[in-house]
Amino acid sequence: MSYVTETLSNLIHQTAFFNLTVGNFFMIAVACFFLYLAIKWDFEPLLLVPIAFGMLLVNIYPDIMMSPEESSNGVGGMLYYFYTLDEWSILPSLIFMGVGAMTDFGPLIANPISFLLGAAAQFGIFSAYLIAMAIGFNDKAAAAISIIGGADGPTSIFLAGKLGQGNLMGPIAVAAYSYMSLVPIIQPPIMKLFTTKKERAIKMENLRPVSKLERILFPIVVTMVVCLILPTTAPLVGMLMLGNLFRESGVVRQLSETASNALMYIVVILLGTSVGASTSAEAFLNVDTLKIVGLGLAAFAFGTSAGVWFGKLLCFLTGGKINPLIGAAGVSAVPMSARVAQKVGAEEDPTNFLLMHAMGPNVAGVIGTAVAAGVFMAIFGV
Amino acid sequence: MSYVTETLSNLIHQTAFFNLTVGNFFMIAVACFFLYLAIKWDFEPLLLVPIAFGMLLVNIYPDIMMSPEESSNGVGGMLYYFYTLDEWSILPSLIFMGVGAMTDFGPLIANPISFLLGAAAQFGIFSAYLIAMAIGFNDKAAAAISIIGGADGPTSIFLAGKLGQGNLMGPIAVAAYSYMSLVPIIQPPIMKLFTTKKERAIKMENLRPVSKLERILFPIVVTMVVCLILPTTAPLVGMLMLGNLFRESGVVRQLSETASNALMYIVVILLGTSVGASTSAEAFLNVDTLKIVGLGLAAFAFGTSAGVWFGKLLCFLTGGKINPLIGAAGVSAVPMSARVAQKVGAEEDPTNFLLMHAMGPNVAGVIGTAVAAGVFMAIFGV
Amino acid sequence: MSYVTETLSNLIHQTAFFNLTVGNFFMIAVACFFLYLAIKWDFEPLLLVPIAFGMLLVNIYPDIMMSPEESSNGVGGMLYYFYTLDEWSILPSLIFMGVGAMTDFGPLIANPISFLLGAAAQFGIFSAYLIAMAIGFNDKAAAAISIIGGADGPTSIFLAGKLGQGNLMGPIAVAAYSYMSLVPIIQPPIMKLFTTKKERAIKMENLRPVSKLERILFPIVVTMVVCLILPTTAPLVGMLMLGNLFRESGVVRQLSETASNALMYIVVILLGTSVGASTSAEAFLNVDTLKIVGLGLAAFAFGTSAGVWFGKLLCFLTGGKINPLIGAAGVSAVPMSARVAQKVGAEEDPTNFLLMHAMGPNVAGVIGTAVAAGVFMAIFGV
Amino acid sequence: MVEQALMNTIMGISIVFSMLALISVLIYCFRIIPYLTERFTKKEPQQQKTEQFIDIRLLVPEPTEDERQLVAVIAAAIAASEGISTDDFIVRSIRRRY
Amino acid sequence: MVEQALMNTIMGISIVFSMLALISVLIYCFRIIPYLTERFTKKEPQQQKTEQFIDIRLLVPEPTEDERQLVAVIAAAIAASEGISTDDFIVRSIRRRY
Amino acid sequence: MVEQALMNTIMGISIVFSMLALISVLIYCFRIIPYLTERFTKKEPQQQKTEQFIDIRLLVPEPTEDERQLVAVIAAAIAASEGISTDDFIVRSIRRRY
Ligand code: NA
Ligand code: NA
Ligand code: NA
Repeated sequence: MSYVTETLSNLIHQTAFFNLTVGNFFMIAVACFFLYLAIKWDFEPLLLVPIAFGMLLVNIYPDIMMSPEESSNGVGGMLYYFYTLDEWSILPSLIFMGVGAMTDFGPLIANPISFLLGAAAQFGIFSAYLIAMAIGFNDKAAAAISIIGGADGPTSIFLAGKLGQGNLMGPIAVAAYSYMSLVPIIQPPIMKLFTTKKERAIKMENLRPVSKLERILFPIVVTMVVCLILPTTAPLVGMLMLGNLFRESGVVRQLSETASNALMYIVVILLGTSVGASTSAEAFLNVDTLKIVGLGLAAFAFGTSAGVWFGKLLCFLTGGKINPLIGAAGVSAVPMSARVAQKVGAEEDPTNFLLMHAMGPNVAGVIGTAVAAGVFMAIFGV
Repeated sequence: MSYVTETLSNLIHQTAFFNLTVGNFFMIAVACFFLYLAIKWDFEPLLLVPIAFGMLLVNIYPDIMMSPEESSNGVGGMLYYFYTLDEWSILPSLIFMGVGAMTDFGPLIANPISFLLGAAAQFGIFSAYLIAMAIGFNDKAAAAISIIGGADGPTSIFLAGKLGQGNLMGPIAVAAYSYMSLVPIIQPPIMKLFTTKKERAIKMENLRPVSKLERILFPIVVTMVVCLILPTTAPLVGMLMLGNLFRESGVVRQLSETASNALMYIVVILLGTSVGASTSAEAFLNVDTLKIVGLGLAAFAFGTSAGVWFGKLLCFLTGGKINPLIGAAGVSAVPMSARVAQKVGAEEDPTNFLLMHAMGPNVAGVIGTAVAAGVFMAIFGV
Repeated sequence: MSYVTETLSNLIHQTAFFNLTVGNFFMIAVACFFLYLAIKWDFEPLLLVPIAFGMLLVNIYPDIMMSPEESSNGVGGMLYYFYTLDEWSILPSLIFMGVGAMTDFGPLIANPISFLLGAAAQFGIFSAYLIAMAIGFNDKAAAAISIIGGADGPTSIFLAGKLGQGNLMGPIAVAAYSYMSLVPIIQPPIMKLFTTKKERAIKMENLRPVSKLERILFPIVVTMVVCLILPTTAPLVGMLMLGNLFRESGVVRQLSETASNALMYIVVILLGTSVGASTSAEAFLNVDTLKIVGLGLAAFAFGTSAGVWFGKLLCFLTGGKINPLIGAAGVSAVPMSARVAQKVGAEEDPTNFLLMHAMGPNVAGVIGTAVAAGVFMAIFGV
Repeated sequence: MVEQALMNTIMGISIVFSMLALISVLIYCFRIIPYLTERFTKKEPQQQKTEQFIDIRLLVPEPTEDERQLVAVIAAAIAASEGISTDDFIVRSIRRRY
Repeated sequence: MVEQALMNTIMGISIVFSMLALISVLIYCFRIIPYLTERFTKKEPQQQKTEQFIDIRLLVPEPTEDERQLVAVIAAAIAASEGISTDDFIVRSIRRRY
Repeated sequence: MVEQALMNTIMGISIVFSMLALISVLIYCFRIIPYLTERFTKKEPQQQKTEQFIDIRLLVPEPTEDERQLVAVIAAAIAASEGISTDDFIVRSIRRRY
């Protein structure tokens, strides 16, 4: 009979109740809350559903992220293997390839001044970096955190991996994707605060048509310029542009289709669950996470402001031909912040269609954030 | 001229005829027989075609499963690398994600008493375990073999991997998938043996409609309950439920589509060929394989019987509202055994539609088998 | 202030301009030229676009191919990991599975004498091998190079990997895919040179219909015969035939669809970029590459000639029932060279439809080249 | 050994039953959800969604020739099925993916 | 060395020819299959399949709104192509995958 | 430390601006492309393509039953949308992939 007693005792002691901390249960609640946000309120569900589920699983069964070295039989946890692909920057780069295959850079090519608006919005990153340093983060951690302000999830994960900030990857990714879905709430008040009614009502000239050849040259030129000056961005920018070349070349429709569909969503599942699984209670529940959440918000706010102000400057320089609202789209979060610009503009004048003009800074912001990440890597000699 | 003689001699000696055993040729014949069953008679072709082809290849060219350590140049055989993903439980878990994305748990939510029928059918597993122990298998081997009775291929492969029974994985997988396709032949006589004409003719009440919110909560609740009590099932049950959440949340249609289509079939190809390749003659042709085949049949028969008898019990307790036939669907083999219940019922009364009622125990059986696997892991402290 | 000076100096020194050689810049130009050929002139764009982009990236940022051992933090370059899958022969084999799932072997089954034409065209491989040896390549290198004449990219990559000729993989792959797209230019003059107007105008009898059972048996029989005699071809020929079995069995449509679509194009992306990335300036810019380019052309020319001459022989033996032009299709490059045969034939007589007859030697050439690769592996005892 | 196996069996089947019974009870409680939902449902009917849809339409600069033909085909088929003219409605957007 | 290469070449091309000739002969024998098949074909014409089809239809609880529209479109197009009314037939199931 | 961070910030934002300004200028020069293209465009309009299309059609031995139906459906819909009879044109090939 003692066998039964002993076995039952073992059974009970292997349940999660005997192995989990209060923090784990709190994180399970957090995961459920994120699922609620993603499913009920459409908060970037493509990423937040897998991330929240990874969060759920790792806090119920921490061994799902165990490395082979820690394990008794030399086999790691399932999500550990997916996570390794994040650290090797394979998954973020492949997502960027899919993004490239889905992105129309036409509006940016038609109006290259948008690049400057995309650059201005990266100011949010650097101001967050400064604050992060001021409140005690070390150099690399501050850089990894501040990139949240770029509103590009894959870039955030890529940089955190490259700078060796794996322990911050969970909070950073969660903050990045959460704020990206909050763009329609965060941006409008800032945009209205810094612009006049008249500025918001400015109508912009139609964009010129962009030829196929220009569309094909664009990804090649951007790859060469960015990667020659900041070579470490080659996996990220290179894959983004390769995806776009698949799209625009018109001769490899199957690759374009695969990169932006089957391959991308497979990668989203692997990346989402594994990044979510990096938010175990001990890695997530500390004051740093709170700071990261605050810094992310600051980065978004500063980025939006800088975009708008630079838009105002361009408006002044061009004699009122640029609507400053499109500057806010420079934080990227494609295509959400472009839609926000459209919406805020249409509130003043429903016949004002800013969307296509805002797409320029919007996609420029993706390149801008990748460049900012490259600058950090270059400064830190990574 | 001696160079030519020597080279030709080498050439002849590297042919399979000089390196294969009689067993290999026998296995090649077995592989062809399984191809015949799969292609001509539709025996679970999605799995048995790749499995049989893996069987064919490994018995012609054993080095296709060679590990890097055994090889001269540090490069393993192609199927060895796929097999590693089985051992890491990545492939079975990803298949379960696809299964989850394809499964409608609505009938189970509408009639949760089906869970008990899904539990009863797992009796087949435990009786096979007992017999396996009695005829000389060790604890873990017996458990890995008995899970065949659960009629869930991925769970069988998952458990064999976790319990370190890689040498039995080939026979177990082949037996599991073969019997799954034999369900329409194995089950009906047993079902008819234990039920009266009157019982089989019982018509069940229509199922209540299930709201979207219930469908969304279901995977989350099941994940939490099962994984908190049996954490080691997290990769399997978690992925099954994540797939179902993709499906039911309605906000990540692309992930649901990818998980149940491109990703799942890629995984099926990798898992099928590599599991098939674990049936080299020396691993497969021994008396253990025969025992496993016998035990699998016993497990299916006992599971079906237990399901039917528990159905009869519920029928009695509910005053004849439950048709005992649906109990047989608890062995899962989704959706085959539910169709068998429908068919056997319709033989008594063609206007009796049991299919939807049988789907409840059917999908409950999937969860039940995963729980049984978790119990074994917990008992053996894996 | 010295911090700024120092950091800026570091920044400037990490740019590609300070790390790249003249060769790298030359290779960047070559990459752009290949992109031009692929996009503007439709030169095998599915492979050459990713290959050229990999070439571009590795010559801008060589660390993208760095192995984990060379790196400071134990993480290799992104494309290094993809390249490993080439070396393990996983990617070429999976592409062959997709090719099998897309290939109709019906014309070959209907007219098995085509096999001999497929064999004759492999003469190009062996003559290139002889020349390569004569101009100073070692045995294995000569074999790896000569296989270009088989006009099957995946086989070339597979053999180069198996023979340990990774340093030649870039030039070989680039030459193979370039010449494959040049088939419509290389072949016609040779075909016309060796045939008379009358021979080219020969009309062939209609092919007999091929039953489903024959189509199903074909991949199984070919796998068994080829792999029993040349076991090392099992990954390549086995996967080719598994893909074809998926297609012809008719019971696993999803696997056939996945193997020839999502999975194949994912693999094409990974293989293309990583093979392209094996063309760093130091690996590519040497006299060997020029020799390889020349040898590849020779191999194509000899293969075409041999095919045509063997066609003439068969024409004579059958009393004029075989049009010698279809012999040229034996170099494979499916389905390009079959179309060339059709076109050259139609030039003499527009009502002459050789395409279906040329498809026989065409797909036989794929098997023939795999056999030739297997013979090399057997001779060298790999 | 077999005795131990017997105990494992008894424990095993008991745990499986208890677990599934527990889940069964929890799921049974789901019945209350439709009632709760009904009581608390006086939300705005997803106005944000519609808005977003319009935006997406604007995002598409101009349909390619392929898409134009597809639109024509679909429009014709819808018209045929609804018994109305193709002038009565517009196919606004064909979304392949999100 | 070159002599050895020459021998390799001769052996190589000979083996390739022999192999493909061998397969060629085997495949040539396939010709007999249609005759054999014809002689032994008196099987029931896949009754099981039809049955399974009906079951699958039953499995689908209710088509979603999207699917209903798709059914209408397809039905209209089929009707148009066959010159019959949409009342003359039903689109029973749209199966995306197996 | 914070001073160094400040310098990093200034350098960082400057480099980002310079980089994007540089690309901006390069892309601005793309404007010249349409003019250059127009001047040099007197090429044959892709004759090779058409030819290839015909070949592909020949490659397909015979449409399966499924495809035949699909062709009928598509033909009917096109006919309806174009206001012409299905006899006026043929659906030559339905290509799923390249
Ligand atoms: Na950005
Ligand atoms: Na089961
Ligand atoms: Na070939």
